[in-house]
Amino acid sequence: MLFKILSILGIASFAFAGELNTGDTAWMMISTALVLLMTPAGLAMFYAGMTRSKNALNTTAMVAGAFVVGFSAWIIAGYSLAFSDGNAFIGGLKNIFLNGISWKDLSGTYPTYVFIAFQGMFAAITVAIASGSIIGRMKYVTWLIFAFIWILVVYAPIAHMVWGGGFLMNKGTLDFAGGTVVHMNGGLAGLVLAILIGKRKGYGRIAFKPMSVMLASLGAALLWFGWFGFNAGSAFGANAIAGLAFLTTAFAPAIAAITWMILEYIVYKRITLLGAISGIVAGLVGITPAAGFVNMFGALIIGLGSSIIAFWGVVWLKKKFGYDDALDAFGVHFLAGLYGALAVAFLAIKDNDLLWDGPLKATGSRLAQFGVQLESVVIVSIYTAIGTVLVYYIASLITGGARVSEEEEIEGLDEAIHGEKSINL
Amino acid sequence: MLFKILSILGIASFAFAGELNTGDTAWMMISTALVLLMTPAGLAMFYAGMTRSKNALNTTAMVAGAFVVGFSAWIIAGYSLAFSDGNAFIGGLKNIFLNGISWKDLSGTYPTYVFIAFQGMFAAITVAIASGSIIGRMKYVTWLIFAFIWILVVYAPIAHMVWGGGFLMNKGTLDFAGGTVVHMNGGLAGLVLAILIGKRKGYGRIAFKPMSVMLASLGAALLWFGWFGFNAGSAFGANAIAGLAFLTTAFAPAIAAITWMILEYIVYKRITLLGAISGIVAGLVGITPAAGFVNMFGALIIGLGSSIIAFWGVVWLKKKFGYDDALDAFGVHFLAGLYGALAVAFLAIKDNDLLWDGPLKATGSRLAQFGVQLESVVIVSIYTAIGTVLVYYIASLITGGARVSEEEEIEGLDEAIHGEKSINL
Amino acid sequence: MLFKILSILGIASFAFAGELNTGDTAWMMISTALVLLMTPAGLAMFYAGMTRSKNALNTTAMVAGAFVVGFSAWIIAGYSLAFSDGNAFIGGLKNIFLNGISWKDLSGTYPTYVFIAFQGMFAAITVAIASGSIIGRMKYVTWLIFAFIWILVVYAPIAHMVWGGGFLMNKGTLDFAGGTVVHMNGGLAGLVLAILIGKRKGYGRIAFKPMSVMLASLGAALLWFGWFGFNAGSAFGANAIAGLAFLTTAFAPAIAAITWMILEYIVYKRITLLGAISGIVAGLVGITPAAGFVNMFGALIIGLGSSIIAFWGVVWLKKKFGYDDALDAFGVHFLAGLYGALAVAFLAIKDNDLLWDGPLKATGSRLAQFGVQLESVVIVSIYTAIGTVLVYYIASLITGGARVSEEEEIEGLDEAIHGEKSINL
Amino acid sequence: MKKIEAIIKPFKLDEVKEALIESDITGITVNEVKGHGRQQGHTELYRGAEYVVDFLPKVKLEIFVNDEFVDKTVEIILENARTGKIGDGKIFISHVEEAIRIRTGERGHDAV
Amino acid sequence: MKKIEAIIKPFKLDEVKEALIESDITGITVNEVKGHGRQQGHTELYRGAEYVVDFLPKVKLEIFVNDEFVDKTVEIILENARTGKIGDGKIFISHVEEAIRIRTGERGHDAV
Amino acid sequence: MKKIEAIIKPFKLDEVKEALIESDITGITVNEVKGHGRQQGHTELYRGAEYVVDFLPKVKLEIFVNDEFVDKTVEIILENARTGKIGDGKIFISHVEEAIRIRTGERGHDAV
Ligand SMILES: Nc1ncnc2c1ncn2[C@@H]1O[C@H](COP(=O)(O)OP(=O)(O)O)[C@@H](O)[C@H]1O
Ligand SMILES: Nc1ncnc2c1ncn2[C@@H]1O[C@H](COP(=O)(O)OP(=O)(O)O)[C@@H](O)[C@H]1O
Ligand SMILES: Nc1ncnc2c1ncn2[C@@H]1O[C@H](COP(=O)(O)OP(=O)(O)O)[C@@H](O)[C@H]1O
Repeated sequence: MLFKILSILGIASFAFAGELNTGDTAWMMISTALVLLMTPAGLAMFYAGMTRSKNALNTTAMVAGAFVVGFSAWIIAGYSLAFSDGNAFIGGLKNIFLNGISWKDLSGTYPTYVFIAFQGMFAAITVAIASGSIIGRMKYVTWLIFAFIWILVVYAPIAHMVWGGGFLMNKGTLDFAGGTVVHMNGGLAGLVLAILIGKRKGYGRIAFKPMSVMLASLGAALLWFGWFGFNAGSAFGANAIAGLAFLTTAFAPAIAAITWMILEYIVYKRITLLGAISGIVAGLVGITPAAGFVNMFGALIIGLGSSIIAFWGVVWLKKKFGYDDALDAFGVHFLAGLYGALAVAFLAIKDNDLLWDGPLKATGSRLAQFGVQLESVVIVSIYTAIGTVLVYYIASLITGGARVSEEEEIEGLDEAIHGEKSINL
Repeated sequence: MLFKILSILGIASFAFAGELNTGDTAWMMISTALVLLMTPAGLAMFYAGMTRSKNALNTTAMVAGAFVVGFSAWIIAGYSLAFSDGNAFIGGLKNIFLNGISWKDLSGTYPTYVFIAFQGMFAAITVAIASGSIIGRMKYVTWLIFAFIWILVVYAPIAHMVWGGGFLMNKGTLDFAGGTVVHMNGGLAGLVLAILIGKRKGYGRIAFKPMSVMLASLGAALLWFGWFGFNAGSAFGANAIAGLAFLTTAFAPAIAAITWMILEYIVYKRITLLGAISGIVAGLVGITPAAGFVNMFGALIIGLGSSIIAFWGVVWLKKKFGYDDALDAFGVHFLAGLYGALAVAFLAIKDNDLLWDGPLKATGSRLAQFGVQLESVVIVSIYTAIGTVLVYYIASLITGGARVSEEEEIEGLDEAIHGEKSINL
Repeated sequence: MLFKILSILGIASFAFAGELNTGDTAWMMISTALVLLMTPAGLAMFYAGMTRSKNALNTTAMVAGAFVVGFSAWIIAGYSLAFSDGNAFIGGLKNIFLNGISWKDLSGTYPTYVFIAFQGMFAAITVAIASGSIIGRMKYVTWLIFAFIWILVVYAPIAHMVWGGGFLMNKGTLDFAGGTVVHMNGGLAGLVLAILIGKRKGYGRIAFKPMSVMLASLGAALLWFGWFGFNAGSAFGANAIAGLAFLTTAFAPAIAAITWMILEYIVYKRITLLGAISGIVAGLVGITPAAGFVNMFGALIIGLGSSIIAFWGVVWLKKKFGYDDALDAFGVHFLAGLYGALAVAFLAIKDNDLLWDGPLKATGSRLAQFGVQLESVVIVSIYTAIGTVLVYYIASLITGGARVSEEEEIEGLDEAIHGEKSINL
Repeated sequence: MKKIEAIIKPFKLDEVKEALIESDITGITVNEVKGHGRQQGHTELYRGAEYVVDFLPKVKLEIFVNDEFVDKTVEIILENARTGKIGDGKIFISHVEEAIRIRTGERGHDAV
Repeated sequence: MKKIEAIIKPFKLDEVKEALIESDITGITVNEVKGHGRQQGHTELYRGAEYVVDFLPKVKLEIFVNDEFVDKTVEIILENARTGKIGDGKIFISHVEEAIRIRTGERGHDAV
Repeated sequence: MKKIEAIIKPFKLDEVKEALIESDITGITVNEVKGHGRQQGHTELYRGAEYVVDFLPKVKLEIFVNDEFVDKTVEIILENARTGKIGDGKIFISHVEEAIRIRTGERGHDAV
């Protein structure tokens, strides 16, 4: 990705390699802070609000715990495994604990330390996303251990392959801000975990009332806010590409929200707030791989499609196959991420100042680009699935099983595991 | 406004027209993100917290829905109607769907796309503000349709007149960040709607207990945070004028909060949290048209006066005339916005590096400036009022009436309309 | 501090003194906004969530009230007393009400007005932190008056001594972003107040159930987000030092959270969400004085140690001495702040581009630096303690006692004092 | 001495309360409950899962009165809680043996 | 006419409810309560202070039935609320003198 | 067998509970209710509208005891719930016909 960044910067900003640009630095720092906000505030409230009140605090703790563990794993070894020199699949160990990197080093026009922090936020949110599929039934310590190992064994190699100089990067995959690396990866890991750990007791029979869709909507709003750092920050500078990514990140989710509301109105004659915010998040996920590549028309199609596919995933697919993807990490993040990652081949503007090296830029062939996109989503999916199974069993082994007891599940994880309640009136 | 921007930038920053400045771009992107945060997070929680719990989720949905619909309308046609070449009243259609605008285009020293997004956030929050007057009794679909049309028919022309090259702009109105365009406009639309749709059942007789003033205060804090983007972002660059607007946006609301607390203490012998945050919001509204024009003394007077007039509007005026301005969109946004828009004529520093072209700059006459300010608030008010009535009847017609049934109102809109609850314990 | 800033900037950015740099300006404005967010949103929710539900709204009001009063006091006279020319202990009066400072003035490479706002946010949060020790029993008006006077009598002189050209600054104390000035100061003021005002009725006997640890965790997340402005903003520019401070502010709290969870697991066989977020906040406090001085190893040790000492303070020390430090302002802010302020002497990287003038930079002696650090924490503590007692009695005198009546305390301050409830279902 | 338990629709509480107080029946204890009866609950949606809410929010009044007040109390409730639609609720009356006012220790008739 | 009060574990509510409705006992009022009995509460932590939660969440059902339904109702509750562990709760039965349906004014047997 | 219903001030709950348990009266069910009586509610403000909160938060204890325990129970409540100020609440006693322990099926005296 570093190469890409440089080439992008060369075009879109006025910075010279090797010199710190204060505007870019300011933008990358605030972007990184925004991405932090997405996890312990945005995702935590979004997820907790959709959980039954007896498990809402545990859900928050799963997300927050995944974040601190995931970010620590990133600094300790994840960054090195993802971004230091290595082979086609994985990076090396030379930057373990950021060894050999100085605070004065630059990544393009801003400090490497900021790049490391920015990427660490991506790693941490990815594993946190996966927690959405398995809330209400997993041991907390198993989850924390899982998160730590998963960052090193699953996330870091994938980040290396797609962004860190690995073979998918060299094939020319277009993934602006992490449709594959973050959303498909996290969403699929969620599904795998949900299948491995089994359904919640009473699933499909009892009404699982969300603690507070209003809280979830606050979470969604914070996610949206943070996503500007996520997507426009992925331009790695305060430049015109960032501006494009910014605008599509505002427009696509708005369209996606409207789409979901219309679908609900058609199917159920009723518009819900949960529907509106599900649409927003689906739109955000869908635009992620495409944010800096498409124009308003592309953003419109991405917004529309992301909502439709996620709606279908949540309403139909999940019912059909009967897995308990509790908060729809798979249904929303994987499916909309997949859609966005594939659609970008057809929707990317043919503008060589925007396009990354790859088939579309080289030959103008959208089909060839689609082939590369397809390859990368397939490879990422296979690797994620296998890796997640492996890490699950390791974490499970260490902690004597991954699932809480039936009593604990019935009492609710908040009180049974943490001895706390989401609200005491 | 583009002309103004350029002249401001020429003085206060070191950018050359036609060149992207990374610092300005970073500031405008984060400002835009901050203004986004104000609506689905800040305003939504501020409003929902003040609503009875049976309607709190619906309130959130009204705000969030207005936002996604409003922003979409902005991209589709609103921007073009406001900012593309047109006549004295309204812009043209040439930039429909951002047609003809490239991601490389600059607006001064930062991407035009960011300018479009920034302005779109203003449009969306304006209609969302209006929702505060009519919560608890409006059909959701009517509201969404209203929001869409209103952006095109009411907001865009007003934005064009005051900021987009229309006749009020050419007269030299001082409106730094939207006292007239946003707050008076939204607040008055709210009042008009409240009168058209009628009072809530039981209004004035039953105690309407706010679901959670604490939540409202979180919303107010998020609003304040976002308002730095709103006001200091309206300097259109990271320059000294932004710095001035920033500081006044911190100081005036602090003074306004203290003022409201003192008023409460005098009148009721009791200080409430709702009072404190009402003061904060009143101060924020009041300083909006003046943020980049006044010094600390001006900010103090604006803070004091905004609170006094809004307190009077909420406590006395509303009772006197008996309209049901549920969350005081009119009482706070219109009145404090009006006060700020008029007071700026007397409080603006006589410093030609700050002042926009107009009577005060040209002749030094505060009275002449006051005349222009008065003219613009009157014209905006008249246009808003007429336009809002019109759009209300159109939306109402399309959806077979604007008001929910009595049963739905009594049950509460959360469950009756959305089938959801704000909190399930 | 102004001297320090200039020397730092000279090294780490490319700005020329006397010229506004847009990137630095953008960064300082957003940093200031972030620090604002920390108080009425972050700290308010963090504190309110840990309070019993009958006092949660009052807690929010204490924090928000302290903020508006504190910031106003800062503009009125605090800034002048802290940063205008004065003697070794306190500044002068020449900048009362910002008299003599123009919006065009620069502080290094960004507007002085932004510097004033940034510092004002620090002042306001400091007094708000202290409120955590005494919630549930103090008269609201007494608190507001206390906050106003305390900013002028206690905070401003300390800020002058350490940052504003006073004698501790000249000795070469290393305090990157306010370990002494903010956290020890606020935390100790809290303890003093808690002792003076006495324990809550039923303390130690009745279970004081936190209203919502989930809300507290949202508050902690907002605090973390804002803290990037607090710490990386204290580099006073978008430069490489800011990048370093940014990364340590992400890493140390993550480690601290894990540490607290492990301690809980060892001691109680149970991990709580409150523990995780207590760790995050302890880590944030601990890294504050050291953020721009240490590398990853230093951040690790600070994270570990901050959690251990705060855990000890909260679990053991408080029980041992029996004071009612309700929300552990002392246990977390003072102790972790103290630890960080002392540890920095041993952990600061020996890199003269980072170090401020002082023994370590001059002679390389960590022990000599430790001596200076020790001296400054002792002097700050003594001054805070004496000043706080004084201001407490003044405020108490004005309002006829500082403590609410027993009935009010039992009923809960939300309803008894404010006539409001944190939640109406 | 009787205990009157009335399960009514929540939004009728204010009217009933005011009517009772006007007739000097001022001792009332109110309980928020959920009720199941003939009235059908509405459906709720949750991410595509539709379910019927079969417990509806109701308010239960408990009023302890001396025997001579029973009829009046019942009448007032009947008048003010009725909407005529299913779900209006019910009143149950049962016998109470003793009443004691905690503040004074008074017992029986005077304590109610 | 009797009033049956059953205090049960919250997570058993759904089963009990469904079983009752299947047997045409459809008039049910539900109350969220806290109970103290032989069952030990769990401990909670709060910043180092450990305390025992001695009131546990319970659900109280109130079912008014005509005499002939008492046995069936009790039986259904017994069957469906039992886990066999301490804290399962209790059923109490008492006499009720009168029932009135607010909507129609019906009294007695028909009103229940 | 009797049912004792005591409506008390919420902040007295802990004292009453502890005193009851010490005297081996351990079966208690607690209900959060709102009460109206002679005690005046405080006023609340809402954006300039002032209104009196006329329902005050109260706690209702329900204790089922065998006849021999009635006096002791009442006494303990009287002692521990009293503040001497208006609003202390009341105790009501009524007859209960049967008690059944769900876990074991025990009935009558032993089940209470
Ligand atoms: N037999 C009963 N026992 C307990 N509660 C009852 C009984 N019958 C009705 N209720 C309560 O009364 C409420 C209203 O009853 P419902 O049958 O819906 O309407 P209606 O009384 O108009 O026929 C129910 O929701 C329930 O709370
Ligand atoms: N005598 C009683 N009076 C009131 N409530 C009781 C009584 N005995 C039990 N309860 C209620 O029943 C619940 C379960 O009782 P408990 O003694 O814990 O278990 P079990 O009924 O299995 O012996 C208690 O939490 C309480 O709410
Ligand atoms: N007759 C009654 N029926 C039902 N509840 C009552 C009755 N009288 C009093 N209460 C309850 O007792 C509470 C206290 O009563 P109140 O009249 O305020 O004080 P006191 O009992 O000291 O005279 C009330 O709030 C209400 O909940």
